[in-house]
Amino acid sequence: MSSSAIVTPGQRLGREHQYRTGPGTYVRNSVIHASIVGTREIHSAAEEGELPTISVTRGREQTTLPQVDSIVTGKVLRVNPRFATVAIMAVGPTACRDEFQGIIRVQDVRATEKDKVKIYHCFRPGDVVRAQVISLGDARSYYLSTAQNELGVIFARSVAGVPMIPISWQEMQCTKTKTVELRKCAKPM
Amino acid sequence: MTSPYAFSAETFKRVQPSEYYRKFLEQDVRPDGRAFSQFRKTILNAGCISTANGSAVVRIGDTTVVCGIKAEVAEPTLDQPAAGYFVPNVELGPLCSAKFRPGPPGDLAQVVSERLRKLSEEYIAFEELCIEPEQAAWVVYADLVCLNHDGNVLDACQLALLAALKNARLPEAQIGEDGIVRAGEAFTRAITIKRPILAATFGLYEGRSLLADPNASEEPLLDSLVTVCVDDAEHLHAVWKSNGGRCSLEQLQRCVELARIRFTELSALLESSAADQ
Amino acid sequence: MPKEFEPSISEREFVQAALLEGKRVDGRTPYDVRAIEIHLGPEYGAAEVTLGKTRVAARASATVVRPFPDRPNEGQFMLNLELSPMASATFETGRASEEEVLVTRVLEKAIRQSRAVDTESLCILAGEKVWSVRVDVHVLDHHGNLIDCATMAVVAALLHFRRPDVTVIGEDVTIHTLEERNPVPLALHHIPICISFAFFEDGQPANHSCPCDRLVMDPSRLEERLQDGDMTVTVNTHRELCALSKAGGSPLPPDQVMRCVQLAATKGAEITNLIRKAVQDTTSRTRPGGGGGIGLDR
Amino acid sequence: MTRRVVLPGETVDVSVTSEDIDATQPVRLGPGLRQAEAEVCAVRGGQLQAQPEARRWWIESNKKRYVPALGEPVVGQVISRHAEEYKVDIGGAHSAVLQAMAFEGATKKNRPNIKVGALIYARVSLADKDMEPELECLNPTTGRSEGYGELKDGFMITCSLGHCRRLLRPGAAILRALGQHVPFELAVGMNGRVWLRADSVPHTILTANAITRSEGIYHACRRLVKQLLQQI
Amino acid sequence: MPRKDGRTTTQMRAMSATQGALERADGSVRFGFGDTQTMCAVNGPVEARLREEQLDRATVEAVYRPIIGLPGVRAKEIEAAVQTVAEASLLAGLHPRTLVQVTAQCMSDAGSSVAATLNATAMALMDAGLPLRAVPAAVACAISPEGEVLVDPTAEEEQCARSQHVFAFDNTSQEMVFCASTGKFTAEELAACHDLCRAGAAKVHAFYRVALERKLAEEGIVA
Amino acid sequence: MDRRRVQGPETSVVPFPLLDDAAPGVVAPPLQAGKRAGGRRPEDMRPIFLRTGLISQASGSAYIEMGRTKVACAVYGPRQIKKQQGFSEQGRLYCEFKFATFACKKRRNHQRDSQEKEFSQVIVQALTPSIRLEKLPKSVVDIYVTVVENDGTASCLAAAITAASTALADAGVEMIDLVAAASLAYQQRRPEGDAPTGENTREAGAADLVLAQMPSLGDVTHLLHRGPVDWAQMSRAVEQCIDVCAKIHAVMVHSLREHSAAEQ
Repeated sequence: MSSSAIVTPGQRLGREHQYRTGPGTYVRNSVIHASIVGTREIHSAAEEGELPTISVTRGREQTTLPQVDSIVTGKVLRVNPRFATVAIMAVGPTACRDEFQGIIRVQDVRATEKDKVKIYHCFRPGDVVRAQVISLGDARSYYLSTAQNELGVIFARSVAGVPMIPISWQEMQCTKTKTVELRKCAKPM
Repeated sequence: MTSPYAFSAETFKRVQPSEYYRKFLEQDVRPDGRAFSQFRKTILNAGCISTANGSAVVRIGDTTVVCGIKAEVAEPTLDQPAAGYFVPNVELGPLCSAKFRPGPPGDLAQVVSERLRKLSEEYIAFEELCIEPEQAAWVVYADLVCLNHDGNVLDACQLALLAALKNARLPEAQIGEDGIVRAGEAFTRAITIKRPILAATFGLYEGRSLLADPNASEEPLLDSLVTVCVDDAEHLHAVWKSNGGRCSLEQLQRCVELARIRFTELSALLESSAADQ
Repeated sequence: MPKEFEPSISEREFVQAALLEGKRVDGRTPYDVRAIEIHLGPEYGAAEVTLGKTRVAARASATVVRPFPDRPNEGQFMLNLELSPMASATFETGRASEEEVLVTRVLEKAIRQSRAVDTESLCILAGEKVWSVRVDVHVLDHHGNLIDCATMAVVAALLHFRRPDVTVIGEDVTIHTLEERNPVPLALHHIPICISFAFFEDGQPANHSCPCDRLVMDPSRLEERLQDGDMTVTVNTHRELCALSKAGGSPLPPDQVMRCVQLAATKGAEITNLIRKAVQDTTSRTRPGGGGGIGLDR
Repeated sequence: MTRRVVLPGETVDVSVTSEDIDATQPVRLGPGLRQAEAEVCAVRGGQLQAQPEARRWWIESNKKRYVPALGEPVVGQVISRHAEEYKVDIGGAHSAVLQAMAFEGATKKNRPNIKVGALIYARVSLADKDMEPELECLNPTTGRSEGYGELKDGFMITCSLGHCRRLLRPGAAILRALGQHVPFELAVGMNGRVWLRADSVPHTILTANAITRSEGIYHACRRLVKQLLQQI
Repeated sequence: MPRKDGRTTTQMRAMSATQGALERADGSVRFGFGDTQTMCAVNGPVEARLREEQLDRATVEAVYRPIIGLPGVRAKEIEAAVQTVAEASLLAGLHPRTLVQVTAQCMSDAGSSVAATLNATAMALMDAGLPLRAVPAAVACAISPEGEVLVDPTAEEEQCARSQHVFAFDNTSQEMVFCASTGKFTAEELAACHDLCRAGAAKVHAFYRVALERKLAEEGIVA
Repeated sequence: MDRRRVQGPETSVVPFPLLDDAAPGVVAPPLQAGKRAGGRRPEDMRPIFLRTGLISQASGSAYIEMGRTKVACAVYGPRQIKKQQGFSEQGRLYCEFKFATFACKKRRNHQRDSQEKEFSQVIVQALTPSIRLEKLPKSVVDIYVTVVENDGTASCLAAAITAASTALADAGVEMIDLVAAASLAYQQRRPEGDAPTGENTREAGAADLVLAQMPSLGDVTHLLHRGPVDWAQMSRAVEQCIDVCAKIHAVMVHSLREHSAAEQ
């Protein structure tokens, strides 16, 4: 990867009518510029007659912010009857350096019987959950939801401190003491 | 029983740090590939800041500390009229790590500063810092700014402090009849160091494995931290053991031996940096 | 840091009902002061006073310093009080709580600004060396009325304190160790004592009868949290009024204020004798105090 | 009945010593003892008590800070009020939640109207280290209030948890001594708070002081009550 | 060479402890070696501020106040020692998202004040009824200029000592949980101090038991 | 009495220079034949060393040396806003600029003084136009700058702006362009590039200029001019700064490419 192919922010990549702009680029008075440091990539358009899209991708993982609809992985910090507080540690595949705070409101835990959800039967502090961002939420936290089958608890320790394995969509079993605990589990991929 | 969900290595390290670390230690290796008793690569260069009387930059692995010495004059205290001052202070600001907040020094910075001050009582010749008993004495301010905190900041600070003191030069000063201290143009006077004292820090993981020079990701997982300070005559000058874990006398003595080996490495580095001035 | 909640309605109503009958919840009458215990020593200037369950320790110490340029032949006297989580879980280290600022201000006015300690006598060599006396106050247990308890502790510490004897020949000064020469007590102009009152409106603002019967001396923690106003009277041994602070709260007719001052004067004299007696019979037994007494160590 | 004083960290042998004890019965560890892998060790300093036949072991010691436990009666103070529930301070690390419906005969329309600052006597219905404690003012099995509910006027005192446990035991010495002289009502919470009410102010003060001062006294309760009677 | 106050080099001063001295604190102890007295108060588990709350354990906040002067950097190092002893003994996992406040106040310093502070901390944690896995005991020693190892040194012995050491030992495994040695000493002297302090710590543990029995008797638990 | 640091004496002073009658007071060497003290022509720029990624703990970092001026800068973020300032669609920049106590001839205080607070504001103002803040809702990007050695206060500010912009790029923050900054001190007759020694170059009548510019787009984001100067000199000085910015921009691009290539 010769360093010359790397572009820096502000560098001209082409004119507006030549490409469509992909991530890592922006347009300013009809000139396409790079907006991050990375390698310039040009993908030919799906059907022809369309312009190829130009984008800049970073070598190192791009510190992404949680956006609406992004799948995040986080650890449950606190649980109270109205919502569970989650520290978002990874957005999609990339782990983020600093934790963002998100909450899973009790009405967003599952899609069915929203009002009969007992949050203590779904999450416990220390569980690792996979959730989806449904809104930017308020100043302090993002609003998350686990209302799909592949969302929910993906790692939890039992009271005895041993990792548990899911045995149904709402039960997990401790491998040592065989006790069953209630969780809103994610369907194993 | 591996959990059915696959994590990327990076996410697994963030979500389950102790699990991630234990998996490495079970194979007697550390995440950054070092052996248990191996210290990180240490780089030292002295005298790189012209505005300071003496300075040094130390890098142990990624941990980077800059030490600057500035000397000023003040009246000695009444109960020690013939002694100068030595004022070491460590800045662990938000620049060097995400876990420090802006504002006055936090707990760790204050503990490191106090330990450096305590050690200095063993190697600084305070009486030589006195210009005129009861009237004027040198105040040697040693300020250490941490640029990158990747664990084990005390070893880096002590090495940077010693290198900066060796590199420091003060002007010749005398006090006139009018009581005003005047200093010569040339910076020629050195600060005498009775004996070089250097620190080596070790961590105990679950009471068993002894790990030298823990970095920032290892420090929170170790249940005891042992720091041993030795001098060139095989004497010990400080042994600190903190964090709640248990440590036997044998493990402590093992740390002392490793600290002695580490001392020879570092003092060689110290000599070479002072030589090429 | 747990917050301290308001007292419950039952407690508030019962305390007011009891006061109407001239009774207080801990069995005292409105003008009873809780039991006072004074422990002194082992070093000079170490005092610990308990007022009921409120417990305050004070420690006097002296160091030789250079005088302020504008007052070359006068020593220095400093007071320091900080509330730690030991006194009550609601206090935080770092930020000074409002109660700490209030108590410190009243203490400063009562002792330092009323010139209780004679700073001229602390001069060793004019312009060169003077004694700097400091009293550190530590609140160990907060059960109400910190001001009175802290003042008693400071006064007891000052009376009990002995500084080393000093001889000055021309320019050079020799400070004698406690074994060589008997240490010298501090010269105090007067002994200030604070007496605090709390008063309660009777809850029916309509018939606003004078709150004379709802006035208590030496309020407990519960009474302090329920009081509608408070007043601290500082008197001394010469039956002089050193300071009086009635900071806000419900208004008080002037004759009430004078009545409180009289009560405070008599009570103050009683407490001063108590402290003096405690100091007399402990100084005979106190050992010179291993170095800590005069705070000369670095 | 082994009666030795144990320090935290020391192991306790709970194995069966004599044959007539049925070894299959599960060992029940009370407060102060905890199972660490194979052996049982003490986590509090105090006196080891046991009923070997019931295989129940525990450590008798005193404490002041309350940690909520299921089913314990507590005296709480309402600190805030929301549509569906009250937030109640019970002296623990977290404030507890009392549902507005958790009263005897409470329906959507007629619910008790409790002001902020009121005292309530309630039973801990949920206690877990990971969750906020929850209270209810009725006995779950019978649905009756059985003394739970709002505590009107009277007075409240705080004392150590051990003292409250002794007051709750039937025939507590101080209560019997008091009963002969003063008619009073009592609601003892396991969280170190005792609500009491007597017919007159002096009697309430007498009861309050008698209970607080009887913390360590067992035999001289009657003498203590007599002393206090003279002081009225 | 006998010491000034007549003790042999391995003799400690008489220990004293009053438990439950403070009303408001959940646990409070005044511990003393001879004239050196330190008071320690423990509150907990209480509510923690959001910033310092940890999801799986109780946060320990240690505060140390010297008897004379404002608490400076020196006090912060003693606070770190108190924090170490608290973390060595507290089962913090049983009270997640709570705070345990440990406040130590030096009442009078006549030598080995840090050891007295650590013992007061351990006893105060026990007095507060918090779940503990051990009760550490701390003993100090100093090496005089002549090379003699003096256990539980007085203030003068500390001032002219060549080196000062404080060790704290666990009551179950007798292993070291805290050590702070400064000054000029050899590895052999360090080992000698370690063993001498461990013997002293056994005496302190025995004292804990006696003090606990006295407290239980006062509270009428021991029938 | 700062109780969170090891205490020295209340007051301490720098000893006066020994005024032996032989050598006159040390005066800045006059301008001989168009050369400056460092042997540089007025329009020359000091050698620049710029390296990114030296601070592993930070999201992005840059270390810059312009002659003897040495500045380290670390960027943390984008991360959650700690202080409750309400919901904001736009991201925020926060900067803390600090001289190390040993960085200047006269020892500086540990606490930040008004000049350092002013410089923090200048850095935020100079960089904000170049950052696409709308891409960072509800987040803040923290920039921490520490001057290790100060060889000309104006040059420190310029170096800090340049380093901060490079560090932001290294952190992967979306921006419309880098920001290069140059500083310049006026001698009585002709403007000289890159203000030389002496941290307070503002002796009587001397003036200096710091200009921050987005080189690719050509827009000037920040211009700080102090001291009285006539208009003609001013416009010439601005052009000179623009040229210097172009050169600095080249160095920035080179180091960003170097580091990100090495990163692969």
